[in-house]
Amino acid sequence: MKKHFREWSVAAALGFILVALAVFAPPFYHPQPLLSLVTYEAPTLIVAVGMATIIICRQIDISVGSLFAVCGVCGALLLDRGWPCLAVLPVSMLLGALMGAINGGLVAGLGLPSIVVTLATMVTWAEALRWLRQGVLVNVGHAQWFGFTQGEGQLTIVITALVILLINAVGLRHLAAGRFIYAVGTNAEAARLAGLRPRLITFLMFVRLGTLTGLAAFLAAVQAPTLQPKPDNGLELKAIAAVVVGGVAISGGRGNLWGVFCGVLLLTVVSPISPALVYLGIPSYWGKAIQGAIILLAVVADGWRARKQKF
Amino acid sequence: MSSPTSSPPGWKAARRSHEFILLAVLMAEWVSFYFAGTHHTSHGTFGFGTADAQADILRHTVEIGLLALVMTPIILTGGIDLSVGSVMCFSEIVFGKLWRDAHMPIPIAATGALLTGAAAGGLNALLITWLRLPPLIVTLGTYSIFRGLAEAVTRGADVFAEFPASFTFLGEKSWLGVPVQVYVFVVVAIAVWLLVHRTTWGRSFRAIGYAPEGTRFAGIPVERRLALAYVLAGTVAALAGLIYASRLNQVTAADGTGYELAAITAVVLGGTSIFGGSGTVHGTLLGWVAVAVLSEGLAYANLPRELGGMLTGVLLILALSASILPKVLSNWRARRHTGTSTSQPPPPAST
Amino acid sequence: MKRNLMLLLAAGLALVACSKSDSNAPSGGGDKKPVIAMLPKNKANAYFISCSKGAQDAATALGVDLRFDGPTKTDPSMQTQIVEGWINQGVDAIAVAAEDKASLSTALKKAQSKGIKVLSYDADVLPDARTFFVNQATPEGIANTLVDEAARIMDGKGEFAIITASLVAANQNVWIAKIKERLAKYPNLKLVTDPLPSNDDKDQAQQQAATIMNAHPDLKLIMAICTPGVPGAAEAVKQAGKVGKVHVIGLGLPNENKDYVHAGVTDSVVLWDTGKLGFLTVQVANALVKGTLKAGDKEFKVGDTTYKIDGDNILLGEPTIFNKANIDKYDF
Amino acid sequence: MSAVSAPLLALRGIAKSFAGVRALRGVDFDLQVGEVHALLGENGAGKSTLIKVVTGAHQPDGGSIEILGQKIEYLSPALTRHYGISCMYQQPALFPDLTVAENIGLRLEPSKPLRRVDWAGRRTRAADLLKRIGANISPESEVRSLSMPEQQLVEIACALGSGARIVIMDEPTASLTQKEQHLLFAVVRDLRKSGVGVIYISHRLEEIFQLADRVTVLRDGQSVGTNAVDDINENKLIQLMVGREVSHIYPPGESAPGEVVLELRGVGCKASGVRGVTLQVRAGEILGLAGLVGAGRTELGRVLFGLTPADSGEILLNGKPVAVTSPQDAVNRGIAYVPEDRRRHGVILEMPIAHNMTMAIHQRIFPGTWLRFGAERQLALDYIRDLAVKTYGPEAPGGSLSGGNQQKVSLARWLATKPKLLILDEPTQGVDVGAKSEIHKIVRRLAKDGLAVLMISSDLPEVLGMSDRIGVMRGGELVSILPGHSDAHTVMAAALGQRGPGGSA
Repeated sequence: MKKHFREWSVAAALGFILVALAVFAPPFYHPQPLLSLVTYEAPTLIVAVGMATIIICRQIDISVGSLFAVCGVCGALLLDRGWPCLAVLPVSMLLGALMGAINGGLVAGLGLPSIVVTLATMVTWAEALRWLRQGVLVNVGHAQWFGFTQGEGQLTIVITALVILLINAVGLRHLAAGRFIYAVGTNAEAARLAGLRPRLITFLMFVRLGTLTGLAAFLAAVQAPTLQPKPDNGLELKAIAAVVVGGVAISGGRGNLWGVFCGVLLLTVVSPISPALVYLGIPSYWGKAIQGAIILLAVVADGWRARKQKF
Repeated sequence: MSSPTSSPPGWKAARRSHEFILLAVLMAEWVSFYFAGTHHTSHGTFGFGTADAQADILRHTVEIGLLALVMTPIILTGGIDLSVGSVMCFSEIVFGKLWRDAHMPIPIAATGALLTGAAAGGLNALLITWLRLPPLIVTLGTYSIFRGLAEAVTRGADVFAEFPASFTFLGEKSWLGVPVQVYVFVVVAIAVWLLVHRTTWGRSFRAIGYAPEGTRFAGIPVERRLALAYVLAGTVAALAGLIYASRLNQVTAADGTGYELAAITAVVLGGTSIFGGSGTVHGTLLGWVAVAVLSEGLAYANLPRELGGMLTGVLLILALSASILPKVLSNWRARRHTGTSTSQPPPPAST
Repeated sequence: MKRNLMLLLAAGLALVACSKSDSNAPSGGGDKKPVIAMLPKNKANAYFISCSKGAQDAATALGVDLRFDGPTKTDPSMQTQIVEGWINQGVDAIAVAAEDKASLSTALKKAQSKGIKVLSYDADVLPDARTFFVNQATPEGIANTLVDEAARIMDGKGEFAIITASLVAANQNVWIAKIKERLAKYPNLKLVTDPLPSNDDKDQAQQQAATIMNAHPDLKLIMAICTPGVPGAAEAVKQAGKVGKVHVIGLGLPNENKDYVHAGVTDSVVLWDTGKLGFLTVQVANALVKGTLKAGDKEFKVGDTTYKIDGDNILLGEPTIFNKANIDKYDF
Repeated sequence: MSAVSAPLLALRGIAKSFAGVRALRGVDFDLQVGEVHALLGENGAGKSTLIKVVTGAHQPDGGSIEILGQKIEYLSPALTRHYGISCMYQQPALFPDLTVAENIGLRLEPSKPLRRVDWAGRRTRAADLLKRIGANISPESEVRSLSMPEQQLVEIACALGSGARIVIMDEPTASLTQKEQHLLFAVVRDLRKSGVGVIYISHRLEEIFQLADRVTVLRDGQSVGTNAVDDINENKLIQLMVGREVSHIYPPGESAPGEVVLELRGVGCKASGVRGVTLQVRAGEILGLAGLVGAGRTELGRVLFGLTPADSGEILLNGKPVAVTSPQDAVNRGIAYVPEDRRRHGVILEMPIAHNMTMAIHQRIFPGTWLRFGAERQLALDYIRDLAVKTYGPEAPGGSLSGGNQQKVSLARWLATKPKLLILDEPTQGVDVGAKSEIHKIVRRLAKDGLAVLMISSDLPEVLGMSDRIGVMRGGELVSILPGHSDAHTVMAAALGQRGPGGSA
């Protein structure tokens, strides 16, 4: 309990809001709008899972928003050509992996700072997408919800996201490979001396985030009959915020995916598009400010605890 | 053993040459756009090569330039400020509110905006120095909260517009053929340059960037120095906001979105190390102009504007790898060199 | 090494630009071919893509050089930036659809002072910043059609909400004013909230629609008065499982809404012929440049079609209502 | 048991250079089964580099490595584990955010990525190992929360649990207290008994005579001799290390102490564990502070410099009570502190020497905060000449200097403040012999000029040779003040808490 204090406090805040909603605004729990909300944010969860491990590995990737848009548009274009979903999915993931590999290559291979590398690739991919597509909507049409009904499609997406979370959370905790990531994040030199290969692991983390982003982009693309190419979707900061709120230390080596899960849920519940605010009588335009306050609160709480521990 | 009389290592020279190369890139951009984007007709000369076009390029990017200027000391200290775009926007909103809804005169409303910016910078500084938190996440938090507040205050929709001419001259008028805001920019640029390169404050920023603990051990008040950098950033962000509001004659809650990254791009392209310590203000200025000319010049040459962003990204990677490459190469060369030297018989070991 | 790399890059850049300049020399050469620049609110918006097709047809027919450029999202500052670029390039005419009239008008006045002909289409700017406004439909016409259609679907009573482009969009604001006037005729129709801005973004419109349905469970209709708003709202209704309970109408392109209309999510969309709007805009711009059209004229002839001029508004004609019965007949 | 003839490890002619500087110039070294082989040498002699070659952290430029007679073409940290080589580094190479059990697990388990982590197994193994070395550390605690000696114990546990045939220990006792040292020695003897070869690096000669079977001395990247411990004595070893017969001569002290500059009355600081220190330092006097690592000497220095302000007692400067709450305060009051960790705290390696030298006197040399490059350069040139800093000029970055010259820069920075009290924390740690004696002369000269000097040092001969009086600390307290001519035994006894003449424990 004490060990995972940080995760528990986020979970407690989430629980508190959910209970408050149950008492004061039971209509929040109407299944359909809730399912829609959760479906809409499921891709964010997948990206946050990848982002969490990147940050645990003491790197950062701010290009995921652009990667997401590029993968989504490419996937949608293929769907529009009539490719089956099962064929498009691997293409989207492969594309994401490739772009992740470029980030990873520059960071791990040349030893460049990840924040600047991903800033550069973010701009490059975003503008390339704008140039080539001019922001024109892509028709996904028949492939919406993979061609299932809406309910089935939404469930598929949510379950996929949860399965990804589960696999990664368990892997990160119970697989040696998962522990290697922590080792590299907390002390890369010690990891090298212990026989691990920090550069390779860092590289693979970027590839992994790219792959997950490709998957998330595909799951987002099939949610509507048309896809709007939006490279400046702010996904990178959304994912980083969820990860930070979820208790992952930006200095690497600390945190787990259950905290990240709570962080994503917490930010989802109070997001501007969530019905929760409306039911609680808060105008939706306060959503972003409340999210900001939660992020800042989490950050300050971390700082406060660290400060107290020092003395 | 390294002999004490060996010539100075190339680090300083290399940095100077980074700026030289950036200047060369800039000249290349400028010359190529001049030839590709200027045309002469019977009515006169039009396009990139006109003074108007040059003035407009400055007008359109002066806000990012201001943010890049004040981002430089922050990055020199090894920090970062993701909140400048949001702070810029929120200060504008405060300005609009004070002027339109509280019926305050423009100078007072503008002062209010500047104070808001300073306070926002102060909040960053407080959290960073007092709680010893990484600037990246502190400013990520303030980034969302100030943007969120801007949206909340305007209900995500309210717009302030139609400011009086006594205010819009700042963004729309020229004096001696140079846009008014450029004068403001030049003053800020000189001030920041002096601060960074000619005062003990600037010296301290570098020291903090290289070794925060070591700087504390030298008796330099690290917290106060950091606070100055962040408060300055907030204040100048508010100033940029005022210029932006004046240029477009409107204020919305979406203003300045993404400006923080544009500013960071200019600084890093200008040769400032993201880890802190080394970098110059004139480098930042060159980085800023190089990006500005690239993104606007393409339109004059009838090339897609998006190409500018792509080339900026590529340029950024090249600039970074260029500073790494010599190190990689020299290591490699050194290894080869000693590789040949070991072919001599090893000195006999005494037993 | 570093030096070589960067110089190489610079040289490459110069080469690209120079070679490009050769191929483009005739267009900027300043011969008799007039250059008409046309600014959409958002060049990615299907509405304006369809406009640009009509405009290109007119440009080809007239032998003028058309530059169609704009932001790829709602961005008034980018609009101003593009117009100022055109002024420096010395184009002959500028036609704009303004996101925000105040900020764009300043730039347009500068254009006028340099002898560039200025007109607006789709969304007007300040009257003294342009010669003519190519008006796709009278505000009354649009407002009355929409309100009457809403009243018909809602049986004359109930709650509804409006999704607009942005709160600064001039044409949308005029329409909203006219919609409110028309509501006097239907006292039982209740507009539950201020118009919700979507920033001409389908996803945001969808979010706004979802939110407003949550906030007002008795909502009967969503009226979207910007083209991305209609499919956005329809998708929100569909996902909320409220098809039939919440109706959707609005200003929308037939192609973007066919599926929703057939699925019964969207009842009807109202629009004019967007291609013709682009076509007429370029025609007017060309006539202004050539001097065949002047302020104060009462009508404007293109081929054998005559357009009425009301003050400084050139009128395109009446809007069409597209519904299940006729939507498949149109392709734009 | 394999044939005794083939040594466990044999290095032949190992060479290694960094950016053109030759750190190793053909070193021969061998290690037998069940042997403790000590490696000795001054700082920079190449010991750590040699170790990193053996652990695969550095690739040698030349020479060959044989393990049990088999030639090894390539080594990497991952491969050394396969060959049964395990290393305890000087700075514990641990993962601070992870638990002790996980740290030990990551070091000892196979590096196959796709296997399940046996958490329970990790815990029991960690608990076993820690118990075997007699360390009282919970396997569940995070390494971050451990003290330095405790972290070193975790390293020892790793070495013990590795089942390695070759165990390397790089200054394992540097941060250990007496009690933990005994634990370590027991482990080393255990290992030797079970046939493991131990390469043991230490500066402390007495340890070598206690533990080692043979000793190899490195000098300037070369091996200058391997001897059985029984065949050699301390003097001979020192001679090998330094290359000549030395009896380090300390500059004579002239006892004419002036007024009391600093007086402490029961000064304490809870945060850093300093308790009730009372002492006086006079102008012109060098007060040496001796004690074991962790006795609270550096902490006392930091209290006086305002880094961790005192929360009890009284500090008097020139007879007036003062509160020193920040380093700025200290500088303004004429207190200077030359810190222990030169590379992190003393000199900013990337900055020019001139900038480093003026860092503490910004207010004085740059009135109105404007930089005056001329004055700065002049000041730097003056100090470069005065202190005989070997460099090509004031614009050379601090990192381009040798350790001793860096220390002089650090000293110059503080002399420039014209302090009344100079606190030196390990002034000659990691400094070569020549520079060391120069620094000693400078310090003596400063004292002669009327400066009050408080010198913290773990180098006992230095404390004895330099000090006018010697303060001994233990457990955060000042336990005794001895006269300058005390002998080593008395000081050590006081530091260890044994009752000795003059000791008041």
